[in-house]
This record gives sequence, C-alpha cells and structure tokens, in this order.
Amino acid sequence: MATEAKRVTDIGPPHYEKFLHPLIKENYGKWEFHETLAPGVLAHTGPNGTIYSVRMSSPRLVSSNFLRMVCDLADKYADGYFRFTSRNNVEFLLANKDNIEPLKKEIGEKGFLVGGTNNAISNVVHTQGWVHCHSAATDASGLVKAVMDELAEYFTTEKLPAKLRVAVACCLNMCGAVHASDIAILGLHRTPPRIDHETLPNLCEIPTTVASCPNNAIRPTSVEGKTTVKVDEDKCMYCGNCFTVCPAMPMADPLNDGVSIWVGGKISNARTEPKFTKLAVPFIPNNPPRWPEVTSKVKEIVEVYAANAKPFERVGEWIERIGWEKFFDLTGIEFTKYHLDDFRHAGTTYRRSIHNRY
Amino acid sequence: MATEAKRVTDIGPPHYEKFLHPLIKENYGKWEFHETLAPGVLAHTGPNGTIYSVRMSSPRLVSSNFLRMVCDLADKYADGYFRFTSRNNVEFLLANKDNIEPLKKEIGEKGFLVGGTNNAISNVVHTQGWVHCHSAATDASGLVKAVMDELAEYFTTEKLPAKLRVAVACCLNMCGAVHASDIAILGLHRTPPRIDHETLPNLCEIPTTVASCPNNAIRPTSVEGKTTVKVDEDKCMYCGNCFTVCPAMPMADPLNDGVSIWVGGKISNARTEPKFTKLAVPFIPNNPPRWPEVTSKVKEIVEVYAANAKPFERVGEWIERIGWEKFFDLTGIEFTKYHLDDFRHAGTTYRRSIHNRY
Amino acid sequence: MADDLKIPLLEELEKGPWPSFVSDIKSVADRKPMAADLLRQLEKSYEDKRGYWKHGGLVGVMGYGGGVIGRYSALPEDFPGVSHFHTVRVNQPSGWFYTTDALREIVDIWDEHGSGLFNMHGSTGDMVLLGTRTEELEPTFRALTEKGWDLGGSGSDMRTPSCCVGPARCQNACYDTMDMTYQLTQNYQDELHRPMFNYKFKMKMSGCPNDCTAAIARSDMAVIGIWKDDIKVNQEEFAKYLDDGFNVQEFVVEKCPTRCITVEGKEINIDNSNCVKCMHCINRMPKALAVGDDKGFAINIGAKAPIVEGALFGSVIVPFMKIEDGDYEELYDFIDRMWEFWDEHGTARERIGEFIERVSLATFLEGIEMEPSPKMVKAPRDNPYIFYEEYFAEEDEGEGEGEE
Amino acid sequence: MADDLKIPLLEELEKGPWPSFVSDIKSVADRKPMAADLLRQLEKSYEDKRGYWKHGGLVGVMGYGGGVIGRYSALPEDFPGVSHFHTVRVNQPSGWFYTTDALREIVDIWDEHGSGLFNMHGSTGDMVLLGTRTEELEPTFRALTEKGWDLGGSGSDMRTPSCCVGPARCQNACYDTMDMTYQLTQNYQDELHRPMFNYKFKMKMSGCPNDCTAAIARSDMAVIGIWKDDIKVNQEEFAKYLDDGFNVQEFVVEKCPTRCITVEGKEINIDNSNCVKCMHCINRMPKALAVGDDKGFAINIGAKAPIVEGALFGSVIVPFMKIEDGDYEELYDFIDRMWEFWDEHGTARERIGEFIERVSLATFLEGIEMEPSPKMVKAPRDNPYIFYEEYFAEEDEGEGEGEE
Ligand code: SRM
Ligand code: SRM
Ligand code: SRM
Ligand code: SRM
Ligand code: SF4
Ligand code: SF4
Ligand code: SF4
Ligand code: SF4
Ligand code: SF4
Ligand code: SF4
Ligand code: SF4
Ligand code: SF4
Repeated sequence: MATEAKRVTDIGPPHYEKFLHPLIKENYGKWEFHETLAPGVLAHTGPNGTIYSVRMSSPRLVSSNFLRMVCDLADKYADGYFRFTSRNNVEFLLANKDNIEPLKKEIGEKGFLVGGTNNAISNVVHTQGWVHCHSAATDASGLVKAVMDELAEYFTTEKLPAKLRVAVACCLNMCGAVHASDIAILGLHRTPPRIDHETLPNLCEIPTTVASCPNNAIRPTSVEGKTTVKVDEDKCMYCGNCFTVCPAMPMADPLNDGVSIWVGGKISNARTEPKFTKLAVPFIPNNPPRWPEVTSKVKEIVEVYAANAKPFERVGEWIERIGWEKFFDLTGIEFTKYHLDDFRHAGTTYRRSIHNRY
Repeated sequence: MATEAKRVTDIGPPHYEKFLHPLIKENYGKWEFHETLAPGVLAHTGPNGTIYSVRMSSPRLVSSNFLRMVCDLADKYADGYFRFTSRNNVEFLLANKDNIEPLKKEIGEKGFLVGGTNNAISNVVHTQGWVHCHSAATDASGLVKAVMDELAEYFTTEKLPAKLRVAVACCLNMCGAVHASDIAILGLHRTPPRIDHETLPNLCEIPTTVASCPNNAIRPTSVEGKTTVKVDEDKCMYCGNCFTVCPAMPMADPLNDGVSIWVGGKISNARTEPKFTKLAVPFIPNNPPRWPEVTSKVKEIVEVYAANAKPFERVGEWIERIGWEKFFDLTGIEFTKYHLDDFRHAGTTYRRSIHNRY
Repeated sequence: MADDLKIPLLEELEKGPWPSFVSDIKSVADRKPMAADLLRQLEKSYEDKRGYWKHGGLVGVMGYGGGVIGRYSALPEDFPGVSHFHTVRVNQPSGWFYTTDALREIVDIWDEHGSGLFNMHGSTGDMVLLGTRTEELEPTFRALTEKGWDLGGSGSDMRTPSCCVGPARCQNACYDTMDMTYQLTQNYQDELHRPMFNYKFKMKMSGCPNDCTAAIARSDMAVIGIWKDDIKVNQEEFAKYLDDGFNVQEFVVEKCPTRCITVEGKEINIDNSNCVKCMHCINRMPKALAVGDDKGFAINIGAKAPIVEGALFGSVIVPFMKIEDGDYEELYDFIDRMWEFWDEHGTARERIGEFIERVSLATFLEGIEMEPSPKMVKAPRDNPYIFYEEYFAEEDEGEGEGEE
Repeated sequence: MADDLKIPLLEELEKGPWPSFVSDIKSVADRKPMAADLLRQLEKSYEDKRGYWKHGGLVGVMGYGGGVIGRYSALPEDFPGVSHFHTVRVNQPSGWFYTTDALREIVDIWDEHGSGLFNMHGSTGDMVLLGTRTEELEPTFRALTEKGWDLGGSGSDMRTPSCCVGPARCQNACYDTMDMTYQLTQNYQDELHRPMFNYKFKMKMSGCPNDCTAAIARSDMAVIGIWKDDIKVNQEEFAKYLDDGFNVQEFVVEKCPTRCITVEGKEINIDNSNCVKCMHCINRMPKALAVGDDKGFAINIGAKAPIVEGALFGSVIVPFMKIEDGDYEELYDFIDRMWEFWDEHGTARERIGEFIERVSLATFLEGIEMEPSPKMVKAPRDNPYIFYEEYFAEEDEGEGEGEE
C-alpha cells in the first residue's frame, strides 16, 4: 500500500501546448490563409511562416507497431510533431517543404495512402463492430476496409464534386456520424429481442426495462412464477434500446442481422443547413468478409454522384436539386414502403405541395 | 300530405352550363392567355373571342338588396352573367369591352370598389363571428370592415410587391384560410372553459368530452354525486374543442377573449411550397367597433412589407429572405416566449444550424 | 322599425371606403325583423365583447342529416327576431357562376322564408342562407328544389365540393374542374346529405398549382391540375417580354425554385426534367409560356385547420391521374377505397389527414392498394426505426424469405 | 503463435489498397496473445455472422465511475486471450496533437498492460486503449497518470470534450477551441470522472460553422465559432481569383444561401446584414475573404444519435457569446444552470435534447434564465395553441394584468 499515497486523479489531459510545433506556436491564432499543394498536402501560412500538413490514411483500429511507425516518420520528417484529425487520419506537421515528397514516398512504401483533403472521400468514421461491441449487428472495421478498397482512388485524388463523408456504425446507437453523413452504412437487427426468462428476473429491473422501449412494446409478464417481460412483436422496431438496458434481451440474429445504406446527410453549414442522412437501401444481409453487395452499391452511388453532381454540391444538395425520384432512378435502388417514415414526426416528411418532377 | 309526393331530394346543384355566358361556352377549355387591363379588370382571350371580367368588392355578408343590385348591374352590362370568386368578390363577365368603364363608374357610385387582382390585397376570407357563431372569440365582419377601410387603397391598385391574402377567423376552428394566409387575424380565448356542472351531466357524454381534449386536460369527476368533468387548467391551451363537443363548457370570456395576428402563410405553389402562417402578435384585447390596435398593427405590417419586399415576393418569402429577426425588428413587434412553439412537432421549429444573421 | 335600431357602435362601421355589411343589413331591417334583431343582438355583443349564440341543436330537413346549421339566440326575450337563426347551406353551382334570373329566384325564396341575409359564399363554397326559424326549413327546401337547387353538406359528411373557374375562364386549367365538381357532387349525393363518416370530408378542385381554391390547405381531398410533359413556349412572344423591358432575369429566372430556366439571347430554355410545375414562369409571362399537353391532376389528401392535432396541408397520394372521355370511374374507385379504409379504421372526429398520420402513410397506401412513390415524400425516412416485415426463420436455413 | 492463426476469412481483408487492420493486428499477434485471440474470435464472428461479446460489467479504476468499458468474451474457453477485453478511454490532448515522445510513452504502457491495440481515436475523441484484463486496469491508470495522462468519460457523465484544430492551424477559428476544450475539461474533472447525470453529456468545440468536429450532430453542447461583423475582403486577391478563371458566379455567388453576394467588375460586394455565416464564400476564396473581427461563438444544445426519440441536431440556445481575457465564468455559469435544470427535471436516460423537446424550449429558457430570441427558431409557432400566462381576472375590471 506504499504506492497508494502517490496515486493521483483528476489531472485531466496534458496541456496541448507541449505538443505544438514551434512554428505553430508562433502562428497560433494568426493564420492568414491556406493552400492545397496536392491531395493530402496542405500549406497554412501565418505571419511567422508556413506549416505543411501531410495527411495519411489510418485504419483507426491500429496496433502499437503502427503507432511506432508513425512516430518514426514524424521524427524523421516533422521534427517529432504530428496530430490526428477528427476523422482519424494522421497529419504530419512539417516546417520544411522539402520533406514533403520524401515523406509521401515513404508513406506509400509502407502501404499507406496520402489524401483525404478537399473534394475527396476522407477516412470513414466508424465504430467497434464484432471487434469489441456486444451490440453490433455487423462488423465495422471489415466493412470500412472492404468499402474503402473500392473507393481508395477517391481518397488520393480530389476529383469528386465536393467533400464526401462516409460513416459506418454497427447498430442503431450510431456511435459516430451516421445520421449526418453523405453516405452511411448502418448495421441493424430485424427481429425483436429474444428474452432469456431464466436470467432476466435477476439481471434486470423490470420497470426500467419496460420504460426503455420507445414504442411501448415491452410489458411485464410472469413466466413460471417469476416476473419477467414480454415483447409485443408487432410494435418492436428492433432498436435494441432494451438490450442496452437489460442484457437478458439479446438482439443478435445471424439470419436477419445486416446492413442498410443511407445518403445525403451533412454537418457543415456551408451553403445549406446540416442535413440528416436518409434511407437508400433498407437491407442487405451480412456477407463477410467483403460484403460485396454493400461495397458495389456504395460504389455505384458514388459513381452516379460523381458523374451527375455539380461542383461543390454535396450528395444531399445534389439529390435535392434533382429530386429524390431521380436519385432512385439513377441508382436503380427500389423505392419501398420502408422508405416512408412512420416514426414520431413522420407527417413532416410527407410531400405537402404540388412541387414534383414528372 | 298531398305535396309530399312531389318532394324531391338528392338532385344536387344545377348544371353549371346553364349559367355560362355563350362566349365562355365557345372558349371553354380553349383559353389562350389573359391580360390585365386595369386593377380589377381582366381580359381572357380564346380562339372565339375575349371575355372581360370586372371584379367588385363585396362584404360577403350581404342582403337580398345587395344581390338584386348585382343582378341589375349584370343585366345592364353583362348580358345577365356573373360569378363570385373563391374569395367572395363579384365578377361581372362582359362580352362588350365598351361596357367596362360605365360599369366601373356605376359600381363606384353605388359605393363599391373595383380591384383585387394581381399584386393587390383581395377580399378578406372570413367567418361568422358574433353574427352567427356560438364559438366566436371576436367578430369577423366588423374586423374585416375595420381592417379593409385602412387597406382599401391596396385593393384598388396593384402596387404591392405581390398578391397579399388576408384572412380572419373568430376562433381556433379557423373556418377559412387563416393557417395559410399572408396575414391572418385570429380570434382566441385565453382562459379554460367554465364548466356548467348543472347541465353537463345531461347534455354531454363524459367519455366523448374527455376524449375531445388534445392535451388530456379533461378528467371525469363527480360533483354533488353526479358525474361531470374537471379541467386541469395548467394543461388547457384554450382550443375550445371541448366546447364544440359539449355545450356545457363555454369558452366566452369578455375580459380575456381577443385577437392575434399571424403572418407569412401562402397557398399557391408559385416559386415556394405552401407555407403555414406564423405567429406575429400573440394577443390584442377585443376593442370593437373598430379594433384600432389591430388595424394599425396590420397596416404597419403591410406598409413595412410594401416598402421592403422585392417584386413578386409574398410576405412569407420576404420574411424568409430577410430572416425572422429582421421582421420583428422592422415591425417593432416584440418576440416573446409565446412565439416559441410548444405543440406536437415543436422541436422541428427550433433552429438547428448556425445559419443566423448577426 | 329601423328607426329604433339604436346601434351606435355598429354604425361606426358604416364609415370608410370598404363596403359596409352594417349599412347593407340595415337596408333590409325595415322589412325584415330578423335582420333588425340581428343588428340589435350584434350591438350588444359589441358592447359586451362576447357572442350571444347558443350551441346549435339538431335541426334540418326531412331525410337529410346535413345542410342546416341550427342556431338559437342566448337572449331570445331581448331579441325575438333571432330566437331561431338557423342557416341553410345551398349547394352552389360549379365555379360560382350564376345568371341573374337564377339568383333572383333564390333571393325571392329567402326574402320569403328567411332573414333575407346571405353569405355569398361560405368558406366551404356553399351559398349560405343566413338565419331562419325551424318551421321555415322544410318550406325553404321545397321552394329551392322546385327551382332546381339542393342543399350542401354539414356535419360528418362529404362537404360541398367546390372548384376554381378552371376551363371556364382560365388558360391554366389542366383538367375540367367544373365538370369534376359537378360529377363528384352528383355521384355522392348520399354521402353529402347523410352524415355517416368519422368526420367531415372536404373536396376542392383547382385547375393548376396556383390553387385558386386553396385546396391544399382547406380540403381533405385536393385535386390540383398538373401536366407531365414540357411547358409550351412561344419564343416570339417571349422576345416581346424582353423587348418590353420586363426583367426576366430577376423576376423569372432567379425565382424559379429549381433554377431550371436559362435565357440565351432572346430565347428561353427550360430544363423540364427539373421543373417542379410551380407555375411562376407561366404566371409571369402568360403569352409566352403555357402548361403542357399531357395534362391531368395530382391528388393531395388530408388538409385541415389546426383542431385538434395541428393544421395540415394535403399530402401527395396520387401523383398523377387523368380523366379520359369523361370517365370518372378510376377517381370514384380511389375515393371509395379511401373512404372505406378511413371508415373502418378511423375514429370519431378524426379527419383523414390525422388518420393517415396516426396509422402512417405506408399503412394507408397498403390499405387503399396504392404503390409507394418518392413523389409522395419530401425525402425518405431519416430514422432507422424500420418495421421489417420479411425476415428469415431458422427453418429457412438462410435461403428463402420467411412469413411474417 | 501467429502460425496457427487460421483466419482465412479475415485474411481476405489483407488485400486491396486501403490499409488493413487485419495485417496490422497480425503484426502484433506473435507477441500479444490477446491480439491473436481477438483475431480468432473475430474470424468466428465472420463465419457465424454474429458478435461474441457479452454485455459489459461494472469495471473501472478506483474512485472513477467512467473511463473504462467492461467487456468479456462470450466464448472465454475458446478464446481465453479475450476472456476479459476491457477498453480504457484516455483523454486526448486538445486537437489530437502529439509529440513522438509522448505517444511512445503511451504505446509502451499499453504494450505492457494491454493488448497493444488502439482506436486512434474513439468517436467521442478519446484515445481508446483496446482490450485488457480487469487486474490490469489500475496499473494502467497509474502508469498513465505518472506520465501526465488521465481517463476520459463514459456512462452518464460529462464525456471527454474534443475540438477542431482551430487557432493551432486554421485561419477560420473564431475563438480558441483548443484552450476552451482544455479549460472545460479541467474545470469539470469531477463531472467527467464520476457519472451523476441523467445520461451522457458531450461537448464539442468547432472554430467556425464548417464544424470540423461534427459538433452540431454529435454533441449535447456544440460550441461553434461565429462572427458578428462584416466578412473581411481583400479586393486585390479577389481580382486574382477572377483573373485565374475561377467561376465566381457559379461556384460562389449562386451558391450563397441568401444570395447576398454581388460582383461588379472585379469587386466583390457582400450584404453582410443578410449573410448567415455559412462559410461557403470564405471556403472557396480563402485568400480574398476571411471571417470578421468581432468573433465569438454560438452554442447549440441537444444533438444526439437516434436512440430513443430520434436523432437531433443541436438547437441554438446561445446565439452569441465570447470569451474575453481568458475568462470562462460566463460559459461555466451557463453550463451550470443548464445542468442544474436538466438534473432536476430530466429523467433517467433522457439526453438534454430530448429533455428540451419534452419540456419545450420556452420552459427550458425560463429554467436557465435566458431570454427568447428569434435566432433560436426557424420560424415562430404556426399553431394557435398558446399557453397564455397573463390574463385578466374579474376583479381587475379589465384594467391591470391578473396573476397566473
Ligand atoms: C483537419 C480537420 C479538423 C481537425 O481538427 O481534425 C479539418 C480541417 C479543415 N477543414 Fe474541415 N476538417 C476536418 C473535418 C471536417 C468535418 C467533420 C467530419 O468530416 O466528420 C467537416 C464536416 C463534414 C460535413 O459537412 O459533413 C468538415 C467540413 C469542412 C468544410 C465544409 C465542406 C462543405 O462544403 O460542406 C470545409 C470547407 C471546404 O473544404 O470547402 C472545411 C475546411 C477545412 C480546412 C480547409 C480549414 C482550413 O482552412 O484549414 C481544413 C482542411 C480541409 C480538408 O481536409 O480539405 N471543412 N471538416 C478535419 C479533417 C478530417 C479528415 O481527416 O478528413
Ligand atoms: C378568380 C379566382 C379563381 C376563382 O375561381 O374564383 C382566381 C383567378 C386567377 N388567379 Fe388565382 N384566383 C383566385 C383565387 C386565388 C387563390 C385562393 C385564395 O386567395 O384564397 C390563390 C392562392 C393564394 C395564396 O397563394 O395564398 C390564388 C393564387 C394565384 C396565383 C399565385 C400567386 C403567387 O404568386 O403566389 C396566381 C398567379 C399570379 O397571379 O401570378 C393566380 C392567377 C390567377 C389568374 C391570373 C389566372 C388566370 O390566368 O385567369 C386569375 C386572375 C388573378 C388575379 O385575380 O390576379 N392565382 N388565386 C380567385 C379570385 C379570388 C379573388 O377574388 O381575389
Ligand atoms: C359557415 C362557415 C364559416 C363561414 O362563415 O363561411 C363555417 C362555420 C362553422 N364551422 Fe367551419 N365553417 C366553414 C368553413 C370551414 C372551413 C373552410 C373550408 O371549408 O374551406 C374550415 C377549415 C378547413 C377544415 O375543414 O379544416 C372549417 C373548420 C371548422 C372546424 C375545424 C375542423 C378541423 O378539423 O380542424 C370546426 C369544428 C368542428 O368541426 O367541430 C368547424 C365548425 C364550424 C361550426 C359548425 C361551429 C361548430 O362548432 O359547430 C360553424 C358554424 C357557424 C355558424 O354559426 O354558421 N369548422 N370550417 C363555413 C362553411 C360554409 C359553407 O358551407 O360554405
Ligand atoms: C467507443 C465508441 C465507438 C468507437 O468505436 O469509437 C462508442 C462505443 C459504445 N457506445 Fe457510443 N461510442 C462512441 C461514440 C459515440 C458517439 C459519437 C460521438 O460521441 O461523437 C455517439 C453518437 C452521438 C451521441 O452521443 O448521440 C454514440 C452513441 C451511443 C449511444 C446512443 C445514445 C443516444 O442517446 O442516442 C449508445 C447507447 C447508450 O448510451 O446506451 C452508445 C453506447 C455505446 C457502448 C457503450 C455500448 C453500450 O450499449 O453500452 C459502446 C461500447 C462499445 C465498445 O465495446 O467499446 N453510444 N457513441 C465511441 C466512444 C469512444 C470515445 O470515447 O472516444
Ligand atoms: S454503433 Fe452500436 S454496436 Fe457499434 S460500437 Fe456503438 S453501440 Fe456498439
Ligand atoms: S428492440 Fe426497441 S422497439 Fe423492440 S422491444 Fe426492444 S426497445 Fe422496444
Ligand atoms: S372560426 Fe370558429 S367562431 Fe368563427 S365561424 Fe368558425 S367555428 Fe364559428
Ligand atoms: S379548451 Fe381545449 S385544451 Fe382546454 S380543456 Fe377544452 S379541449 Fe382541452
Ligand atoms: S387554379 Fe389555375 S386553373 Fe384554376 S383559376 Fe387558378 S390559375 Fe386558373
Ligand atoms: S414552372 Fe416553376 S419550376 Fe417550372 S420552369 Fe417555371 S418557374 Fe421553374
Ligand atoms: S471548424 Fe472552422 S476553425 Fe475549425 S478546423 Fe474547421 S474550418 Fe478551421
Ligand atoms: S458566408 Fe455564406 S451566407 Fe455569408 S456571404 Fe458567404 S456564401 Fe453568403
């Protein structure tokens, strides 16, 4: 117990200043403008000089080997300074312009890509999946890898009409940006929770479990003399909230779990207000390791967008210009009753005008 | 009972063809274009000639004397043909262009106005008020007269930026177009229904009465041994739906009934989709016979609109261009908590972006 | 009689440029005690700032459930002329067209049997004969039917359909609003006169998206004209607008909601695949532009005022339909299916718009056997709460689709 | 050891141009049995199409309620390496800046105490150390704190705040996102480490409306930079864009949401009173245009993912605020009032955005003592269901305003 005295808590993160390149400190808050030198290479200029950022892809789920390699590169080319972006790319921060090309070369040799800036697909914001989460209806890392293998050329170039943000989440909790992405891939369950009447009475508080259901599908019941719950299957919309609250109501169902595709969300306020992502493909069964039906559908959407949108038009802005019907036509995706909203504010999504394209 | 044999029912309205001017019959469905010759005077041309429509104001609540006068004018100038518009104006249908001016002159002499076309205020769509309805929180005909006395010049000219549609309704039932008008005046109650516990048990079905409340403010209760209802005053939003269902729950309250003003609704699909009217002034007490506070506020809104909107911009389109904050600034109307929606889809009205004018 | 009217407050409303309903009512008050007492009771309302009408009772004409609104004064002793003051809703002709002969007949009937006062017209579209006694209702009805007129709707029935002037005087009409209104009214006489629905059901026919009857805001069924092909362009006339100095760029091009218009030299070019049929360019340049040839209508269902769940505009249920050779069967069939489903699953005082919101559009479409279309929504759902109906069962071994 | 990995399905994911997490994990599998068993269990998931993790238990470090997510394999006999597989959330530095020295220290710690696997970074912003055994949690924590690192949030607490690069490398930053993130994190250490809220509470700081941290979609409190005065214009640089053939008309003027930009000759003119600070013009021409001088931030409250009432973007609660002389009191005060009101009136598992929707914006503003502003809404209410609080009582004789 000798060490206990030394135990410190609540110190918070280290102060960021320790980690800033001297050139950044000098220009801190005084930057004047930025330029793009090449896909993945940005130059930010302030009164005290220019810092060069070289952006490298990362699978996000990484090992200590990967991080050591990043450190080695940063030491070699960036005076030991680097950062990660809000989309999990690595950014090497270079004071010396001459280091750009050698760094890019070495990144390439190590099997990584430089890009993700401007009118490109950047890294995919994603979640834990079968790698770590009990809630997952699909894997996340595998889906990202499979999809980005198809779309890598749009990471290393800037030939899309605008930024294109892809997100993957493995269940409806949507730990990430699924609800506001240009294209989102969402794992989902399609069957109600199965109830383990053996363990439920001990594991879960009945009122909390009942209250967890947004659609009032859960009712208390009694099985073999013990109070447990039952689910009105007609009311269950497979959200999994009950499982989050009560472990005895698992959702996983290999036959029926799978993936949906969503389009047209955005976050920035540029031009149009932030938009939610809307349903495109309601369901594709899980088909690991490469989910070919998902990757080809996503790729198709990207290609149709690339071919049809105008410059600086995000996916959602493009669809709104041409109309949703045209989007379904162009991508060959079937419009079904599942696309019609039936949740809380469904009525606000019905078309209440005569504005329509014929 | 002799006449009973002759009693006919379900014959429906007469066939409209009987009432069409011969020139209209000849051009029926073949019209090519129309022109405006003067405010209130339209010329529609088809392959078989031109028909001239002269539009005359009407208070809508009219007597047999008024209608006989209209018939006389139609006989004299319009071969006995005329119609009413969807906003309750009279339209004389003239084959002879030369009759236009004499007709206009005689209309003027009789104290009526010609106008209401194109970028004008047309007649006010309104309701029964204290003239006939048990539900009214204000009078309708009187408000219309008082308001239109102030705005008559905008009926006889076309100098507004666009069409301006005004509506008046005397209670939340909104028998008319209040919820989709450029400017609307709405009578409202501000206190919960009073309950006549004597008559209620005989007059009203308790479950129906309880169910009538959109906000679940009504509960069954017992008063002196009889089942009646009580109202949770904190939940009551004075909608009057209970009174419609149960006469023993009157709403009228001279001290607290009054008028609200709403702006920015529209119906046509021209340019923008139809829009609901939004709250401008939450409450002005009834001040008959001329409601001066109401008329001056409405007039002020119209003048500010006239001075600031661009051509062909309806009130709602103008406000959306300049922003609601500017509208409140320009009109000097105070923005209060009452303007913040708190009904069903209130959350959809909150500003969920950074788009804002500073 | 009018001499002892004593209505100083109301007389304030005789001043000013706008026609005065007070002066007009006064003009018949001499010969119509009902009109005089109406003014007197209204004067008292103006003094006291409240109405004096009692909740309507059940009055009407034999065999009809609708068409009459019962009304009684709350102060019958003070104002005996309006102790009864029921209104009679007379079904107006399509487009509110009249001849002087026809209208005079009605005026005579009402001068004889009622107050001699009217609403021309009521907000739903009826000719409203304003105020009479219970015992005059049946005679009024007989006199009206003799001249070829019938009553309109009230209560939980189909309400009197109404329409814009349409093909009778408008180049924009994409279908025959006048005829449709007449046919629908005749076809559904029973539904109009005998309230059997969950609640009222209104129909309004507008010939084009300008929607001059406010159908999309005020009718459970809004039939609004539309075309599918290209806007018709007369380039010569278009050039004249330019030559006349009309600011096409600012007033038309920049106001097109989908910016699908371009002007090159003196030619106008419209990307019709992206035109949403808003009418604005046609409205501004009626000599140069006109609706297309492949005309018909959209049907938007569910508009209503706020009571009780909030106001609704009608939402697209039929994106496009057309009447060919005067055959309305497809439309009747659609209406019948809709009513049947609403009738069976709706609740009392639930308008069809609120019903659809409650059961969901998908359920409604299934119930009336229609296919979903992106034309029916602003956008697909953004929440992931999808009720999947097909799923695999264990015994399928992942092959076929299971039963629900 | 990696020799007997047998993960043919996963190995399919070693092909292709995008970096492979499988190859990377494999690279440590030799020395890290946890990593090897993670791959094996994942392979089984790929075979069976389902996850094999059990619902988390209550694990953590002493005195903290958050920062660790407990996780156990459902098949511990088959995959003993991951029988425990808890994650440790380490509070990242502002803007995710590192030096190689600092990061190597963390890597060493995790190679010693955990799986050697990471999420760089988690979706909330933390450095996620992925997978270790319960008994390693406390030693990991000690090793981390020794090097100056602390844990982030999890459970119903304040979650780890995060921010965009802001003033550290961006000319658009309207306030110091890096400093605010640091200050907030330090000021609320207790709220971060000891869950006592109704539910989680996330904060994200973006320096301008481009919102590079997705704050408006993913944080209960989105602090987004904004300016109040005019956009700064460098006309010379603007002329260069034109000269370089950049299509200003199509790519900027026509894309401005309020069309408040005009170009005359080689000069750009902005009607700043109608600019909604969308950033688009500045984004397109960063050398010619820049955010104004009167800088600060807006605070949008309530963003969240769909569970349970549907996804929400944050809504404007503070239209404008600024930090002067590094004094955060006004901001802390706002946060404290907000938490207090939510704490008192919210229910368990009710995010603040859902709470505001339930009690209404007006009530929320009153509860936290803020004045309503049109800047907080898209538009005023369109329904007439207003809860009037002031009214006249009989005894007022129509004079004063009554009490509620
Ligand atoms: C580095 C990073 C901030 C950070 O602290 O990590 C960043 C940095 C910049 N962003 Fe961003 N953004 C970053 C995430 C975002 C996000 C968040 C996200 O993707 O989850 C958004 C919102 C996305 C959305 O709207 O869905 C975002 C929306 C923007 C926009 C608006 C784009 C638009 O037109 O909608 C701009 C302006 C532009 O690029 O024209 C912008 C502009 C920029 C600029 C040009 C700002 C500057 O002058 O330095 C930076 C380089 C942009 C580039 O990559 O093209 N940044 N930017 C993030 C890089 C993520 C990555 O690795 O790709
Ligand atoms: C006569 C009437 C139809 C009828 O069957 O009775 C009618 C007739 C015409 N309307 Fe209308 N509209 C009539 C009620 C309406 C209504 C309904 C209402 O006001 O309740 C609307 C929807 C109003 C709204 O949006 O809130 C309406 C929205 C329009 C519009 C769209 C205006 C806009 O830009 O938003 C046009 C086009 C235009 O004027 O540019 C239009 C155009 C026309 C034209 C020019 C059509 C034509 O070529 O013949 C007609 C003369 C217009 C004028 O008065 O300026 N009509 N028009 C109605 C006259 C009412 C009156 O007495 O004033
Ligand atoms: C006479 C008329 C007003 C007028 O001055 O023109 C009228 C008068 C009444 N309406 Fe209406 N409504 C009239 C058109 C409308 C309209 C407009 C329309 O039809 O285009 C509406 C809004 C559209 C709609 O239907 O939603 C309308 C929405 C209501 C409502 C609210 C219905 C709702 O679902 O929101 C009620 C309440 C009810 O049904 O119990 C109502 C109820 C009433 C009652 C029957 C009052 C009641 O509580 O029973 C009123 C009888 C007044 C009287 O003493 O004569 N009236 N009512 C209109 C019918 C005349 C006609 O047949 O032509
Ligand atoms: C690790 C992380 C995903 C990742 O791969 O990066 C994560 C993982 C989990 N999230 Fe999350 N969430 C993570 C960021 C998010 C985000 C994004 C964000 O913070 O920007 C969201 C959406 C934004 C939001 O908060 O609404 C998010 C929305 C949820 C929800 C739904 C909450 C809601 O109100 O809608 C849940 C369910 C819950 O709270 O019970 C949840 C629950 C969970 C749990 C704890 C699962 C559970 O049911 O208890 C996951 C643990 C997974 C595991 O095994 O490690 N997670 N979660 C992210 C946290 C890492 C970090 O600290 O940096
Ligand atoms: S999205 Fe769902 S499955 Fe994926 S990490 Fe979050 S809670 Fe777990
Ligand atoms: S999955 Fe969701 S909808 Fe279904 S029972 Fe559980 S909480 Fe309710
Ligand atoms: S709006 Fe209200 S008060 Fe006026 S007529 Fe209609 S129901 Fe009666
Ligand atoms: S007035 Fe409306 S809210 Fe109030 S009790 Fe009656 S029905 Fe309910
Ligand atoms: S709705 Fe269209 S067709 Fe009918 S009158 Fe108006 S403009 Fe003409
Ligand atoms: S009708 Fe409307 S949408 Fe179509 S081209 Fe004309 S202005 Fe544009
Ligand atoms: S949010 Fe604005 S300030 Fe922050 S990095 Fe993005 S562009 Fe720069
Ligand atoms: S910031 Fe946006 S709204 Fe403002 S002028 Fe530029 S483009 Fe227009």
